[in-house]
Amino acid sequence: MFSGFPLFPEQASSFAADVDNLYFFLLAITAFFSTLIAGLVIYFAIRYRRRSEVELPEPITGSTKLETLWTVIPAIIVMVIFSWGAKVFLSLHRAPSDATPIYVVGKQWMWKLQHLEGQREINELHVPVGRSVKLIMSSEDVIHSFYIPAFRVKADVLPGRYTSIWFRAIKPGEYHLFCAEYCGTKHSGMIGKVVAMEPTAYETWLAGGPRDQSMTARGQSLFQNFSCNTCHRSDGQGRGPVLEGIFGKTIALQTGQKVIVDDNYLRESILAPASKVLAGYQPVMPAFQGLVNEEALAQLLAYIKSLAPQAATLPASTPMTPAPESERQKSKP
Amino acid sequence: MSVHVVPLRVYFVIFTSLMILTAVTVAVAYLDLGPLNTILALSIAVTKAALVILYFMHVRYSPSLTKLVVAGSFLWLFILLSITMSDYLSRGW
Amino acid sequence: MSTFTAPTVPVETREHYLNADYGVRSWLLTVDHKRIALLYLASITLFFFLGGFFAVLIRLELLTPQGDMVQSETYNKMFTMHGIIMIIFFLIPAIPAVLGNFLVPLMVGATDLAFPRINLLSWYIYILGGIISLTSIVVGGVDTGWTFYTPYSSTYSNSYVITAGLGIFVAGFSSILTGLNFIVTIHKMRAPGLTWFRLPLFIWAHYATALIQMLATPVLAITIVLLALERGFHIGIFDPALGGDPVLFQHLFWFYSHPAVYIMILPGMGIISELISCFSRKYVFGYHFIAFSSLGIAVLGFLVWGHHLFVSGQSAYAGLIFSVLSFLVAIPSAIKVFNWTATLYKGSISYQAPMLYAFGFIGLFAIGGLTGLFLAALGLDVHVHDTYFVVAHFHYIMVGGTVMAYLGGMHFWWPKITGRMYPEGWARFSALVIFLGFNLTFLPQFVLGYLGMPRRYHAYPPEFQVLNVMSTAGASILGVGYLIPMIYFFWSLKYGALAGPNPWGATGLEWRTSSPPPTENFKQTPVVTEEPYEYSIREIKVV
Amino acid sequence: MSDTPSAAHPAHLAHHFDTVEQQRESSSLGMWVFLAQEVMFFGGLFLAYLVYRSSYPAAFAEASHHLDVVLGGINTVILIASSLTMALAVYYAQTGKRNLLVLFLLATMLLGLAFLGIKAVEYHHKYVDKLIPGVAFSYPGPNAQHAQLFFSLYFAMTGMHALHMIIGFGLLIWLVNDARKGRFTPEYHSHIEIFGLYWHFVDIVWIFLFPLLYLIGLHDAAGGGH
Repeated sequence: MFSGFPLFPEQASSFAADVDNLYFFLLAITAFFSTLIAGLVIYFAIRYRRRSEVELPEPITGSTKLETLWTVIPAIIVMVIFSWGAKVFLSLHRAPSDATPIYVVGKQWMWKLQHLEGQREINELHVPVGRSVKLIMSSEDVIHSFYIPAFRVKADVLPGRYTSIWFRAIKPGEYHLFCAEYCGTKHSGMIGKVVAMEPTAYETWLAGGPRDQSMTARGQSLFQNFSCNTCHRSDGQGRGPVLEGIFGKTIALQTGQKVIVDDNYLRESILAPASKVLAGYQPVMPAFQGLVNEEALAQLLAYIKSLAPQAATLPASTPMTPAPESERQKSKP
Repeated sequence: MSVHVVPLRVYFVIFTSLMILTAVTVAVAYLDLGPLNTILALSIAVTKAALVILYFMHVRYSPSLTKLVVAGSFLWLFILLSITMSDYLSRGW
Repeated sequence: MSTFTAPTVPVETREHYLNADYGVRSWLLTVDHKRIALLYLASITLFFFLGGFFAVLIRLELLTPQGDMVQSETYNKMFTMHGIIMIIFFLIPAIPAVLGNFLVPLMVGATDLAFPRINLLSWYIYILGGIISLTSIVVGGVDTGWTFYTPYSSTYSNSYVITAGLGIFVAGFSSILTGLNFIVTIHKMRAPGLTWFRLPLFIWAHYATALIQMLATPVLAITIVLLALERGFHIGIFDPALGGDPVLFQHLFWFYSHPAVYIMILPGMGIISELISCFSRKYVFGYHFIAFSSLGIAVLGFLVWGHHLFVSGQSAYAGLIFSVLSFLVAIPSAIKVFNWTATLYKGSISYQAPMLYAFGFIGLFAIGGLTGLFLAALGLDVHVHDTYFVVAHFHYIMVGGTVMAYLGGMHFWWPKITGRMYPEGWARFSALVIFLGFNLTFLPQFVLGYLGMPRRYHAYPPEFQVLNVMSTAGASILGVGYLIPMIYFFWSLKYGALAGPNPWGATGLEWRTSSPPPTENFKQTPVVTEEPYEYSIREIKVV
Repeated sequence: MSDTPSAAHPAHLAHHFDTVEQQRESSSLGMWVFLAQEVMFFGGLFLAYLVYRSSYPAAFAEASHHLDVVLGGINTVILIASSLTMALAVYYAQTGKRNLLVLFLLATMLLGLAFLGIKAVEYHHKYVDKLIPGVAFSYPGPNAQHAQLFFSLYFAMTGMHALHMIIGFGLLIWLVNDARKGRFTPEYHSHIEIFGLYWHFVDIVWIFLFPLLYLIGLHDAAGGGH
């Protein structure tokens, strides 16, 4: 039991060192001030112990100089800590644009992960070392929280919304994956491991797994099954807006409000389309809430995001290559 | 609350102005003024509430402690609403 | 050093609030704030040991990584019940309802609180809330954690969420009524000459606490109502399927629950100001700064709840705002700790048990407060949120701070409440045991937290076992430490030395009446002429 | 208001207060602090409304067409009238006219009852239109989920307000027969004043509920009603 229990977590992501430096800085401040106060208390307690029952100390009531001292100094210190903490947080908040997206679905008591290339994993995540990875996460039921201590990253996984984190592994190895938000009976069972591999090993692992259709291909077949393409035509004549290249653009809504087309906007426009209708279009699209599960939604998003603006190369007239019949059944939600 | 007895006339004047304001707020609601609708509706509601507080609840004639409690409660309501909205308004950024 | 003569006070008649009336009716229908305080003391202690029992079960469960003592459902119910009972039924009412109820009228020179019948009603509401929560345990327990996050609590949990919620809803009104009583009493019923800046700092702290109780508790009440509507009648306010937002529940919940942690700590700070000043026989250093720090904590405490939501889907921009405000709220607490330490300078310090608890409080609260800075720093909170680091932080504040202050206050005012002295030797011993047991329990949890062990885990990876075993060992020492005062307090009722009106030579109106005080507190309303914490008065007339 | 020349301790002065003045100010401050707590209680509901209306403005405006503006308007008038009768009741308590006090208390009860009656009618309409959120909710418009959210808030807010009206109604019954027994004199009528504050507070809540729930959809559609 006593053999080698760790006292400090591994630093396995680019982000880990920044967090740990801030941690050591705060540890130093805590050590300094608690020893300062404890030391003063003990010293005064001994130095000014009550010698006799009749002794009455001098009537010192305070000194504004000291008060301002220990108001201003803590104020400065906490502001330094705040800005350092904010800097570290903001580097985590915005994922680099070249990060490879992986779609995560939290479900009561397991993690389901989908790589763009089609690889599917349960409670395990294989990531290449040295490349930044962005996790786009949502939950099927309650709130979970995707937490990798060795990478120092954590974000709650909410039902009805996408949240995301990103990281860049720097050290190959296997690291703990925990669910950090209480989610019911087997909350402590909803754990797994994140395997950081050298890029070459990662490629072989990626190729080796069961050959699955890539997410974009699945998304495309779903796009047809739900007959989205009848309204969302790439030539713009359909009743729905053109989806080619729409991801990331800032669009104006009917109410005149400006919105960036991000994962959450696409999700909401699929599940409850009439809430944020694009200017110039009617709220005629049916709500797909309850008709599309989380995996299918992720595949649709992957497909929509893959529609590059130069859609002209794909003449609207040629019909989409119909996916083979067998494929169609499997992907029906 | 004070020993100060408010003359009857004040009550009826306040009552009629409340009625007028109600009519105004309903009438204005039928015009399409975009975001101004909500602002107008709320400011009319705030004036009506102020009239009720100052005259019907005698806060105008009450000690300043009562005024402080009234102001404090609306300030705390504002804290709850405004800081939470800072989260919802900045979700897209 | 001029000389100090302990105030000589003639021994007065034996008629006081305890022997003024006998029988169950005299207790259950009393409107005397002192008797209501004792009713609260009994019920508080019961809930403290019940919550402590669940804590022991949790620590036993965490001895082994596999979590093989109880099933995970039971474990989830155990930590939920530990949370609910300790917070709602012990920490929030403890100091205000027991020591506050007893001392606020005495310290302001009044015969009773402004609304005595509402005070008794507040105890009955507390008991009703307690009974409802106990039934929710007996019939099957609730397994949502004391935070009741939706959608687990509203849709997916199949435990007694609404019963437990109703218990908390009812107990919340008891806290509101106590707060209301204190605000009106402190404003309207101060003795002649007792201006705001002659009030003891105990009163300032309870005034600030009452403000928080009044303005924060109702938001918890409406949150529980909405949760019950959603769970009971499917009127979906937070239901994501309808476009509702579970994060809105968290906003509403923490808008109450963060100020609630200041409801728990502020009264403790009030006690510490009294103890430090009395046992170093000196003015409190920077009286005005401590008084306004209490109010500052109460006000700023309402602006910072979002630091519980840094990783829960709240926008980064709101995270920055809450992080700045959370750092600002740390400053008044720092001012208080520095002022207490400065009060000791050039004092005449004696080491009686209450003072040992005060020393313990300053040390542990300093660590608790400073670890709070880790959690307020955005970048760090991402790593340590919902881990044992957070558990250790709030236990340092709640157990290291509030419980230490509560025990210190109980020892300090025990002679005034019962007219008997507690055994000094045992008291110092138990203070030491509690201090050691506490540190052994919760220091390892900081390390566990940074290692990444999440909260509320029934089973954990084996490499965390050693630290968990140390923590459980500490918890057993702590448990024993809490039992000792329980024993000698009862013992002192019969065998304790008779305590005069002012055994410690303390200042404050409560020491200028007999111990235990008569039902009407003072023979005639005392007139206050001197500044607070004035130790140079020769003789104090019993009023 | 001259202090009663009789015993230094008039009958209605509680033992722990020194003067009648102190007792009345304490009870008034107590009530105002209680109302501050009520403001925060309803504040939670208004927060939910604010958050969801800012997220789904179109759905809320569209769903609010299903509320009957006429009935809402009448209710607003009734409640403001009941505030007037309550204020007059306080006035007549201060000037010691017992039967006018009883009369206006009864008037306030009547208006409160009328308000609750109309509220019941409105709830029935929603029941008939199957707009009660939960299992039996069916909504013709485009985004039914967000509309159900609106109706959840509608029932939560107006339901909590109606509950406070019912509590007020119960207190009024108790006050009326106390007033009939002549318990309230110009020197001691704080019960009436205190209740007046509570009643006006409930009226103020409705003053905000009415525009926020009923009037937000009138401008764009063809007008109120179904």
